[in-house]
Amino acid sequence: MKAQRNVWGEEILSLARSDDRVLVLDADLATSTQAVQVATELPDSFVELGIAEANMVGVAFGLTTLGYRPWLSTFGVFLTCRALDQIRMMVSQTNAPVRLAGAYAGLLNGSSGKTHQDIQDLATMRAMPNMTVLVPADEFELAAMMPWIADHDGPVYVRVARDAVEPVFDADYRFSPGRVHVLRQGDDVTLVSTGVQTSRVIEAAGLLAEDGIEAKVVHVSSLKPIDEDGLVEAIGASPLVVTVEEHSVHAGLGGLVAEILSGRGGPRVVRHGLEDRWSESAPNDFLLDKYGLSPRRVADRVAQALGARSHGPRVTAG
Amino acid sequence: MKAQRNVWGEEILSLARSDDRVLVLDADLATSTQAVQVATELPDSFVELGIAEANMVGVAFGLTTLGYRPWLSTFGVFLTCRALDQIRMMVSQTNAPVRLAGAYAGLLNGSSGKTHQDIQDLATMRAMPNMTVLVPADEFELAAMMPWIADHDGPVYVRVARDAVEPVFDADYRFSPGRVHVLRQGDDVTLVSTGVQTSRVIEAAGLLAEDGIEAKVVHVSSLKPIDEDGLVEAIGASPLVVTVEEHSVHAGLGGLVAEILSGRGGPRVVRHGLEDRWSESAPNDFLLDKYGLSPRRVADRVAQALGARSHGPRVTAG
Amino acid sequence: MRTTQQEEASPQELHGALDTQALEKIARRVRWLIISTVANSKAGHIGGPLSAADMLVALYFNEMSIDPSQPHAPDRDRFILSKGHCSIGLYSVLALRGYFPVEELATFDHGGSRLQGHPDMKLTPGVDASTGSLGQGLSAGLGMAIGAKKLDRDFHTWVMLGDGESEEGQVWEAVISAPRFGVDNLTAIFDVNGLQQYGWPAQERDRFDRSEPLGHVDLEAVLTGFGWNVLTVDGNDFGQILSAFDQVRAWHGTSGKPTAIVSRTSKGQGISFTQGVFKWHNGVATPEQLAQARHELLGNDPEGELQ
Amino acid sequence: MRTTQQEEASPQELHGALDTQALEKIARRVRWLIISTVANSKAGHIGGPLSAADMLVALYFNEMSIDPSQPHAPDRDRFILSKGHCSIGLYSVLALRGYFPVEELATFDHGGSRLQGHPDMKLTPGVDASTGSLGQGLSAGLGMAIGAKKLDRDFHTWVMLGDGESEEGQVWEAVISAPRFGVDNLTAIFDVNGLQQYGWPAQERDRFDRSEPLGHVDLEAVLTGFGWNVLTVDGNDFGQILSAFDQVRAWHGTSGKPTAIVSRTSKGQGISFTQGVFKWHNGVATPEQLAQARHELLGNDPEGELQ
Ligand SMILES: Cc1ncc(C[n+]2csc(CCOP(=O)(O)OP(=O)(O)O)c2C)c(N)n1
Ligand SMILES: Cc1ncc(C[n+]2csc(CCOP(=O)(O)OP(=O)(O)O)c2C)c(N)n1
Ligand SMILES: [Mg+2]
Ligand SMILES: [Mg+2]
Repeated sequence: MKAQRNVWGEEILSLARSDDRVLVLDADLATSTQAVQVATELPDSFVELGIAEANMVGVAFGLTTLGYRPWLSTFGVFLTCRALDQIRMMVSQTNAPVRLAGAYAGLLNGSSGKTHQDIQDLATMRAMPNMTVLVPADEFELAAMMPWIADHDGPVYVRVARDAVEPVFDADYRFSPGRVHVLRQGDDVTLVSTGVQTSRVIEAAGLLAEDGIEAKVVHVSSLKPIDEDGLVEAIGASPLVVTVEEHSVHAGLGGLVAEILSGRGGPRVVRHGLEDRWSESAPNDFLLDKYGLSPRRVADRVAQALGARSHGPRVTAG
Repeated sequence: MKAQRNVWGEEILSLARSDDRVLVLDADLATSTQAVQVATELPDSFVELGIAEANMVGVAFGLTTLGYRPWLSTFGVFLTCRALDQIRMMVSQTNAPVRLAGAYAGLLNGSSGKTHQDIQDLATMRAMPNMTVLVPADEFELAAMMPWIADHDGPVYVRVARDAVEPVFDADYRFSPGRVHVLRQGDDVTLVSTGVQTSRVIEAAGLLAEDGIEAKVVHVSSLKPIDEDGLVEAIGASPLVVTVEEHSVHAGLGGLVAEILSGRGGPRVVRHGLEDRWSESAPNDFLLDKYGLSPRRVADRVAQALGARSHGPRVTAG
Repeated sequence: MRTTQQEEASPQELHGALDTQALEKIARRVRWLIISTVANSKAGHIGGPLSAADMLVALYFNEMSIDPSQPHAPDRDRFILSKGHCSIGLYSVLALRGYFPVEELATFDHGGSRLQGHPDMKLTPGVDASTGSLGQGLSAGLGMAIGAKKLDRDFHTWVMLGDGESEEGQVWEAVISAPRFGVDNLTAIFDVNGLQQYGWPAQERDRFDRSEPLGHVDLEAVLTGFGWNVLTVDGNDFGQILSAFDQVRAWHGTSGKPTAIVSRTSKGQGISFTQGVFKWHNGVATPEQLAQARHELLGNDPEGELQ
Repeated sequence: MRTTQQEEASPQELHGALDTQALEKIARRVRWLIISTVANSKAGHIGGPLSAADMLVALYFNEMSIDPSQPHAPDRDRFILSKGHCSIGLYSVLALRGYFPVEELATFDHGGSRLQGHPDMKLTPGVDASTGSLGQGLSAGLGMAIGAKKLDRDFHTWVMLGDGESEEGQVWEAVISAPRFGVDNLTAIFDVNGLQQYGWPAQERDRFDRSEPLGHVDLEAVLTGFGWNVLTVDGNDFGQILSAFDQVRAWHGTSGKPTAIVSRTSKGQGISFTQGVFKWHNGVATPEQLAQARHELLGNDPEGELQ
């Protein structure tokens, strides 16, 4: 069981060794993102740029005009929020092969709290033309994605989680863009999840099984592109879909699934994720439990949705 | 028929005259946004901050701590993209009463082209906790929203269109947050639209009627909060819903409607908006036509959706 | 401007309440609270809080007009920790100053705590602005200073930034625009401690040494060129700090310019094994290291038994 | 680095190809193309393109190693118009220089045109970077300069910024970091034309006059303080421009520092009714104004009949 950031550090080092188009650009977080492995082992492939994320994106674009394919090392939130305009104009609009490695995105960031949590990145990046959006489940899926990203001609946003989770895949995993993965069968409900949350969702499915509820688990790690038919097929005749994500309930994975299903008829969708609020700094378990992403809380939410299928009148708060 | 930006200029001047908490903060675009009216008539209520949108958001936050309720004057894209991190931490996370007046958002910006178009703002702002997201249809709705915004205790993002459209409402219009408006009845299809696009959608409904298709038109100007039940009720038993917006097809109004309906069962939803690509600089009519938002193109899309209800296999491009 | 919704209260005037010896003693306790609290919470920043500790103590114990029992008093001086990752330094000072019990530091970073990883003005008494994403605090302070001028309110706004943080462009947006507003009620303290989290390798040392974030910049010349008053001090020397504050007070309301204090410090200052070591940007001390820090900072000072 | 996918071609060396009189003549034609094209398209910027026209002409006709028939030649010098709203100035120069037909200017801003409102490197031959959202071009240029150093490629990268644009923090992020990389192959030209789009009111004039964006800043001192070579020129004087270029060329590959040219110009330069008038940031000339501009710029020059 290995943390994605460590895998990212190792893989980026090995990519840089074999491909001289690879550069790692750092915004003073190499020791957190693990880009430090490149900095110490292969200093010529490492470019420190200091705490200036906007400038880093522009520099990355400039480097692509000479054939380089730079990977950016910083926290996801300082890419997708701090440098969004730069990503938009210099990377997305020019379709430049810049790799945005969004570290520590989502809820879990080692007690840094809400200022460091990116719970909007999937919304923002999904709406960005030309952008590929990848959210790997575990160390193996991330490792398999990286050579694909390295070769991809356009920009890519990929989430890299801080902490380790129980793996979902193994060393034989092969990445195929757009592909949707059915990880568990079950007729009562389909849980659609992304990123390291999928590991916790599988655990939740186990909890549900103890109560006699059989949940299918669908993992979507390639939010863009996505095999829409594959998703519809994976969900099949499931009477209920619950999406689960370390992201706002608005406009993220849940939004994506709702958008796809709403074009097809199909089952009722319940979206589960961070309710529309900011969080706090605390240990991971506390956060997962309080904010509803622990296996237990996910299981409870699904049980509740299966029990109470009609909502009363509701105006969501602004 | 008056452009929203002119109405915004007049209304903000009158608000500033009567409420000394009102300040207008400008990032060197007062002559475009029409904040210039406050600058010349009421200079003490006007604060120029130059071409530095990130700083402007921080200054606005600082002013709220002294009881001010600042309105920001710049193009939407330079708020929701350039200053997203600042909005996130200083405005959204603190729930500060900053008013983000996103001028020229959407497709139409007087030939400035894609660098000035904000086609992601609804995705980004919807996923922002505490944020109210308003997209008025015309001069009357904007004018009616402004006193409400001025009194609202939290942050508000409001789109202000550059050019005039045929009004949808009149001087008697009263704004009520969350409310969904049924502007036209019709049993064959429901068109859900937002902002100044609604005016063009009503025209499109007229075109459809000529072909014997009766479209209901539902206008959603308060994306957050939104009366979810009201939306479901407004759509009623309509066999098809087509959402139409000057925004990416991903994660905007279409995403919102899909999210709400997917929690309720209900009709198939087709989302119409900017396909996942960047646009160009050109006159409005050219843009509306080429990018599918003219009444004619909207009408054609609806007719096509009604004719061909099942899609073949499709992988959306990344 | 209506200010009716705000409570009316007068903060305490403090200038010169304590001498440098008394301040040094408090600063040692603050340093102990920093390293011990982070050890207790098993995560947190060390080097930046330690370099800034003396400045924070001087501000809160000897300079700012504040009243810990009235953290929202309208005419209090404001302080913004723009380098928000150094929160534990601020929290330790606020606790000792009486804003909340010192015991509460034990909840730092814990779920449900008022003491978040990064300062949250909505939760912590005494925190005037939420920070954590670097580079944003000076803009907020500028807004407060402009507002005070508009409303004819006499308080002073202080903002502390890191030298690494000053690589952020937004800092310079605020620096460029501030002189437009004649905000001689605004002071930016640049805590130039010579290190950031990782940064650039040092030119002529081994690869584990790092170069100064602004080492190639003549910070005083730049700030002067942008139209600011500039003072330079050894920011770990209370004598120099207090003289600078005297000058700031003299310029308040008179100079027509914002003031920058270039505060040259050492990262990790005050504890032998953290000082100047870039890896102590953050970290958790071992029990042995804690014991050593305690000895170096408190010796046999019984009042050190604060936690 | 693999560069096989790039075509191999040598750009032309130009230094000193034309004298100042020839350049002035071209510049007058460029100014005419600017105001007439914008009038034709009924929207566009005027003041900024006019202030920058001489510098652009000097670069493209006398300084840069380029070949219009090979706009992607790997060793060409690069130019980035960071103040992208001045696109029509660049397009006019590129057209006269032979990158595309002058007639194509008539499509400026029209639907489907290769000449977008703001420069689009994917559409327009000769445009090296897409710009339009201000403050981003110097970062892109820094990336190109760093890349050239890494690959041992000898071209020079030029970036032009506005004085209003220089209020953007990202400009200063690039300024602060550039000296770290010894990029003496990078030159930033600050077109200090004294006006932005709206900006601050002038202190002692009527309310329709505006103050200079960087009027309170000692730009030379600031850039020097950040570690740059700094040159100041009258940017509407070809003699001074060419001398500055000589110095830049001498420093290329030798000085170890990036160079800034503080180019002091007038906004709207060269046409009597636009010069120094902030409202001519953008605008469409009336037929009478067009006739007057034409007379002032071209007199009876038949070669002026370019459009
Ligand atoms: C916008 C942003 N980018 C990156 C970070 C991550 N980060 C936290 S502290 C730090 C280094 C700060 O260095 P400096 O400002 O010198 O602080 P000090 O030395 O006082 O700790 C970094 C990069 C952040 N909090 N915000
Ligand atoms: C980030 C951003 N903010 C605002 C604008 C809108 N805008 C276009 S030009 C301009 C003024 C530019 O002034 P300056 O840089 O001095 O250019 P010049 O005087 O050469 O025209 C502004 C505010 C923009 N294009 N980008
Ligand atoms: Mg530091
Ligand atoms: Mg200018």
